[in-house]
Amino acid sequence: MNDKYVLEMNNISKEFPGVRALDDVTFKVRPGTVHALMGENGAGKSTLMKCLFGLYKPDAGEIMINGKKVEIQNAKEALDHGISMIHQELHSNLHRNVMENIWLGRFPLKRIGPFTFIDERKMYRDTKELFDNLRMDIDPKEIVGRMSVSRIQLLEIARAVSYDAKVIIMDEPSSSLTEHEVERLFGIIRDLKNRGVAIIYISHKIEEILQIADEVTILRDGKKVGVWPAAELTNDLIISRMVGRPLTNRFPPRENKPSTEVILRVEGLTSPLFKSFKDISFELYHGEILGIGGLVGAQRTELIEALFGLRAVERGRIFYKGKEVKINSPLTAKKLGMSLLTEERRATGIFPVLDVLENTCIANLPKYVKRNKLLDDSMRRAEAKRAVEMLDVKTPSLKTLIQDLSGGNQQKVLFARWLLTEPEVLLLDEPTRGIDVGAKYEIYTIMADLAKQGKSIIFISSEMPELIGMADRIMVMCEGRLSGFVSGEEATQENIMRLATKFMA
Amino acid sequence: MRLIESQKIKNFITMNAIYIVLILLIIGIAFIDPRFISIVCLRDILIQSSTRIIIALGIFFIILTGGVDLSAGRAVGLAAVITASLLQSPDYLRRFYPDLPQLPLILPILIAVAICLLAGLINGFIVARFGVPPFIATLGMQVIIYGANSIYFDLPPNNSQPIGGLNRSLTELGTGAIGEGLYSLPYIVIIAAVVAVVVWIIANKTQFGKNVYAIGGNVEAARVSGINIGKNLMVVYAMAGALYGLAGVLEAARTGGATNNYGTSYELDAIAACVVGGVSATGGIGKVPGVLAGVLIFSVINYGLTFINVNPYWQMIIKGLIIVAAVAFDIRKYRRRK
Amino acid sequence: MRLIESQKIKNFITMNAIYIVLILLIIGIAFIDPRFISIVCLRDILIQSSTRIIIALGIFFIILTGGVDLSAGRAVGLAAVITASLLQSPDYLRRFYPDLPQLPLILPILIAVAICLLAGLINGFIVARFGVPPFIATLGMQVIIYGANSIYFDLPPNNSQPIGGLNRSLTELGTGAIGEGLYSLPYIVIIAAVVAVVVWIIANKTQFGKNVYAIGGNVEAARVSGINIGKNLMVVYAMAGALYGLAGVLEAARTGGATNNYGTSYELDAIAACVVGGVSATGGIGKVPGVLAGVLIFSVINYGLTFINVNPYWQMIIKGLIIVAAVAFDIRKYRRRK
Amino acid sequence: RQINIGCAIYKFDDTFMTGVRNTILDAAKGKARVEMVDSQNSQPIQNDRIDLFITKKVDAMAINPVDRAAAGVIIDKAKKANIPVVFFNREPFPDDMQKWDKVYYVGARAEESGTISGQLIVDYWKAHPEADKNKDGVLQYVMLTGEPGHQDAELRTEYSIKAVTAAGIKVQCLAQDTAMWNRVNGQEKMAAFLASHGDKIEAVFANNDDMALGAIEALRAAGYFRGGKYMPVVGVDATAPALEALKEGTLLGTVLNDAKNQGKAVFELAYVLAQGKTPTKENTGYEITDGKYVWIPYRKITIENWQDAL
Ligand SMILES: Nc1ncnc2c1ncn2[C@@H]1O[C@H](COP(=O)(O)OP(=O)(O)OP(=O)(O)O)[C@@H](O)[C@H]1O
Ligand SMILES: Nc1ncnc2c1ncn2[C@@H]1O[C@H](COP(=O)(O)OP(=O)(O)OP(=O)(O)O)[C@@H](O)[C@H]1O
Ligand SMILES: [Mg+2]
Ligand SMILES: [Mg+2]
Repeated sequence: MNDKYVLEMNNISKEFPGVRALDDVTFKVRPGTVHALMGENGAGKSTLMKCLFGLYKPDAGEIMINGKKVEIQNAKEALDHGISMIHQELHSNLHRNVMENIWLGRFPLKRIGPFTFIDERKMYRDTKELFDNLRMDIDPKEIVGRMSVSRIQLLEIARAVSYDAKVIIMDEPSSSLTEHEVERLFGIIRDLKNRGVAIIYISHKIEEILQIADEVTILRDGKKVGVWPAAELTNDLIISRMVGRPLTNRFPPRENKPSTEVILRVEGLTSPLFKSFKDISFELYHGEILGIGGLVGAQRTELIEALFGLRAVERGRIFYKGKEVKINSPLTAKKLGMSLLTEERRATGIFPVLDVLENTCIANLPKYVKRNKLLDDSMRRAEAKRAVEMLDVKTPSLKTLIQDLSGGNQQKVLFARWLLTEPEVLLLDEPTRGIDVGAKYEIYTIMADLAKQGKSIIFISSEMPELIGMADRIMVMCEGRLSGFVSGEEATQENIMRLATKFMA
Repeated sequence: MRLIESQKIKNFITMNAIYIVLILLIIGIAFIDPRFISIVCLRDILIQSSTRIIIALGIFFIILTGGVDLSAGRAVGLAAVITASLLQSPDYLRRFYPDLPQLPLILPILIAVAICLLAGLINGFIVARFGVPPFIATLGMQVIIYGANSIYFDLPPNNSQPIGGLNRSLTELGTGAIGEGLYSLPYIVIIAAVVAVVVWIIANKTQFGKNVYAIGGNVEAARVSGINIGKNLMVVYAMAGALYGLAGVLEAARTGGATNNYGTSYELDAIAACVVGGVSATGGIGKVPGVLAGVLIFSVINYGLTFINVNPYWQMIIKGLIIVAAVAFDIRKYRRRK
Repeated sequence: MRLIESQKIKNFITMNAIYIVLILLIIGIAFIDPRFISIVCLRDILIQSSTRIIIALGIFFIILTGGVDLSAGRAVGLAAVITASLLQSPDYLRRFYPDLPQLPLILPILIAVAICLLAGLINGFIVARFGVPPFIATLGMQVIIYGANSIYFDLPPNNSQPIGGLNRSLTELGTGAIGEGLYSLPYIVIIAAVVAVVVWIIANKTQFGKNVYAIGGNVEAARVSGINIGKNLMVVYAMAGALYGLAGVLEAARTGGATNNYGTSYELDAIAACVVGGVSATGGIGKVPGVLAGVLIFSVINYGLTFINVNPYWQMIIKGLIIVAAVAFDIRKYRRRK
Repeated sequence: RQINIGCAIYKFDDTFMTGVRNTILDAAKGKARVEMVDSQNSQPIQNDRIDLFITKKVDAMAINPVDRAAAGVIIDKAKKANIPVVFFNREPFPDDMQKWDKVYYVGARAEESGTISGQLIVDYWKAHPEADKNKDGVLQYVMLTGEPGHQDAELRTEYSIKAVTAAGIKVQCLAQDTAMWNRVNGQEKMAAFLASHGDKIEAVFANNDDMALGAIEALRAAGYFRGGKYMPVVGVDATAPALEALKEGTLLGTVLNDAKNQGKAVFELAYVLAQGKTPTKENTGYEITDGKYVWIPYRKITIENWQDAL
């Protein structure tokens, strides 16, 4: 292994009001390697990377690139120093097309007389070439807002790669990718490695880390725990070093007994959109955890958003507790006793400028209205506190704005929001995205508990182990159609995958 | 220890910048003319702020939802003209309705407020139902109200004459006070204070208030949370309309007259007061005390600069500079800590 | 087959709603008075749209960045007064500068444009550097410019008298045309057309233009892509300022005079035209042809309703209704296909 | 043949202009068609309206300019299209008036309204020695002006004071500020003046009645017009509420601009011109001065003659 470092971050500290996000962290990366950065939600991974990328200014510490000390004031300087970054929160302009997003800040130009214009043709060619090299099938002229989240994620990967950087930071690049696409990402990473590029890889998926990383640095509560060659690490070792205690099981024992009583029945549900779900029929039982698997673009999100009244339905019937219902707004769905944790945390989940308290209570306000029509503040605060503590959200206080929490902790707040409403049926769209192992276990425990109490859960996941580990039954979709059910016991990666590609050409 | 103290002070200043600006302004003017620190001036400023506070608090909710209301000023004008036309003394020569019997004070007020509430409701409906940007929906309402008000105002026998000779009961509401002399408390100030308290309670202590903040914070997330966006928006605009109506009634009461040009561009002042008071134009952020401070800053500037006899043109320049500086000073608290 | 066709037509209508509204409006007015369909009327409408197009295109970029500019109208007024004061005929009796020699046409124009550009640059600097919301920064600039302009306008010997007696070279620019008679092409229309083409090129074919869309679409994304937000914002506001300056020069040229009240509230018209033309007030979305259509819709309404002799008050009401309806019709293309 | 007259008002809902336009419409009944348009207090918009009149080939135009300096371009346009013009209420500069022979003016001399309101104060000052509260022989006054740069505002401000000094009275301006023509601002500015200058103020000038009435409200709130405490306030326009105030003794005086005669004269001139004839005293009923001007004088209105203004 090369013992020269392309990047050294020495003794970095960074404080935010109420939190010491980084405390004397040293982090060194060798060229041509994949260096994983791990830690629980809020451990400081993104903060460290933002310090490197010039988005935050560290309170103390120095950054060296190729042995030379540098000051990085903003993203442009980071890019100029050969550092590019895939951000944890998607950073695309949804109104513009793919190629404009990729080449933003460095468009290919041509001169006509004294003026410089954008060379659209070269831009198109370059984009095509980039995607061809990465074996991605994206139209350079497609408007980003019309693409699914996972395709946007692919686009961001392509953009980060296109900088020809020496160091590429990937902050949870795989959180919205299916396994198939993760494989493709790893192929790209190996190519980059061979070209001598250093990759900083952040993920909560330990399998991925063991598969791709050369070295692993682990952070806990803003402090560095240590750095190890990946070969010396195991799943359990990583977990115990991250969490500070051993964690024996990935999934909690499930004691729920799905009854034979149907709570939700869907018959022939079809979207009015041409390329969306068609003829979906299934039943959900009391106390059941139903997983929905499939590849990206399988229209799973659209289906459950339609169930929750967020999207129009052209045909089909929904029966809730045996009665036919029309769900045309989330309000109706909520009144029936349903909850939906959406896929896109930033777009449809958090209220960035409101604090943790408001974010936690917002869906449950009717419960706090006193006789005099005013809100019962002390009850509100007490319940929010309880929920936040139960999920172990790392936040300085309930008054902290949610936008100042780490990504994973934001997700936990959203989970807390829906738990407060005490739903009968929980719809969860990628509920553990961006959540660390410890917290994942807690969320699984909550799911298992709720199911045990007789609540029913539908959850979409692109992580097959999670589907297999948590679901009583798995419904698999392919290109908007239902391709089959697998029971939890019989589920394997293979038979899910087979169903997930059933209708593909 | 010392360091922490100075940090705390700095923090305090950042978080309360707008109130500090207000105090500095008052001190600055008092420095030039010490007589400014007096009950009379304080009372004048409060009186002049009263209707503005009511309007600003109406628009406050709309801005919280991420919207804007350009029809506010014209609604004020409409309410003033309606109230005035229905509440003239019977012995006044040029009455709007020569044969109208004497109405009880409350009736014309209710009519004026109800009409403005309806206009607001329509704004809200158009924004919520058709997705028309609030700027356009309320701009349309602005010209429609002004047109309608002008037609009404131009009706014979009035023919666009300023409406005067208002009933004593109404002018008493606008100019009277509880108590006498220096320490008397004008009704109009009391009304504004009551409105402020009620709005504060609605914003902070009710489900509706929380919903409004949520809609402004992230409308999609609010929808998913089961908030009825349309209904809430309609209530917000309607409530704002009612407040403009009330403000219009008070403008007529306070000046003892009305024309169709009452209220012209009050919406700009109100929006500016909100933004100066820390309400974010993109929605979701803002507090009632901030709005009050915003209105007071404008009133103090307007009154104070006239008080110390600054040339009107220079007043404008100074006013512009103060406002920009105040906001630049205040905004630091929202800047993302790097 | 049939179905797809009808779907296509529907789609075409949705995507081009604003142009369809424009055409329907023209047809509607022509229905009432067929003489409306004539070269003369078309020319009148184009002339009346010219300065508005220039102002709207200036504000267009600012709205694209998610901002707003309330100082536009006052900047127009300032430019008009400056140009007029520097370009009076030597034999005119009440000259602003009695002893000023005859200046070449281009010099005062450049001075006026440069001053407005500077004002815009300051707006941009305050927005970019201090993070002051554009609403407040430009509101401050609005009153400051108006104050300064009023002081200038009030200088002896002018003493706030309307400035008249402009040089023929200037009025010729505002009222002259290439060619004679029916098919002549007014200079002012040519200038507006050139500005529109240049702005279109800047918006669609240059790096700066794409950066502007990027900043409005997602400012964080733009920042992490290494775009210098501050610099771009400053250029946007400065460019807008320059365009207001040009518009002000043309307003003076067209009317042959100027006062400090020229341009009052033009910014509202310009913003409204942009929004009607499909520019999103939250930034990132909008096209130059849309802005042109937006301005033309307003001009056609104003001219057309006067042409068919509608009472001015009713004009307001009709105008309000048309604008709201047009936008409600147009906005459907952005509604989330559910 | 139907005669068409295009008439552009500077601001449609202006109180005084409403009176004028109503008289014009009344006078036109059965004789000609008058297209009445609004210039929205903006000269560029007025120019647009005039282009429209020319496009529609009206027979004559009656224009109430927004800025009198802009009359030059309007006359050029009219001359080119050979459409006679009657300007009214705001007088174009004489050099512009000379540009063409089919240009007329109907109106009052704007300066005169200022002069008369000054005289109202002069009369009061001379009749009431106690008006000089501090007995220094100097008139301490405050002035509420209209929109900055507005022609009438500037002239009224200037000539009202000129009239006082012309009568040999020394003056001192304690404060002057714009109240934008409206009653609300008049009241608020006056409140600030009172707080700042209190009893030093000996007279209040306002560029129009609305502001004067606002000032009166502020004065009333400060205890004036009760128990012998008085302040002379003058305005311009003679609006209905102003007459009411005259009657109750709070407003000292105002100035009447004669809307009826102005409107009638405007129509008669335009009507004669539209028929291709030259206006004379015989065919219009009004004296024509210098071949171009019809002067309708302002009138002083006080408690004695307020009925005349009804
Ligand atoms: N702008 C900010 N203001 C205040 N606190 C912040 C800010 N950004 C991050 N923090 C805090 O710093 C800590 C570290 O956050 P960071 O985003 O680096 O976590 P992370 O390791 O990336 O977690 P995750 O896996 O959930 O993304 C958290 O406690 C967070 O609340
Ligand atoms: N026409 C569209 N307009 C806007 N957004 C869309 C459209 N189609 C899909 N999306 C967005 O893309 C996301 C993914 O859509 P899709 O249904 O194709 O995949 P999925 O299988 O549900 O994805 P995932 O497995 O990530 O949940 C959805 O969140 C949806 O909001
Ligand atoms: Mg993170
Ligand atoms: Mg004296």
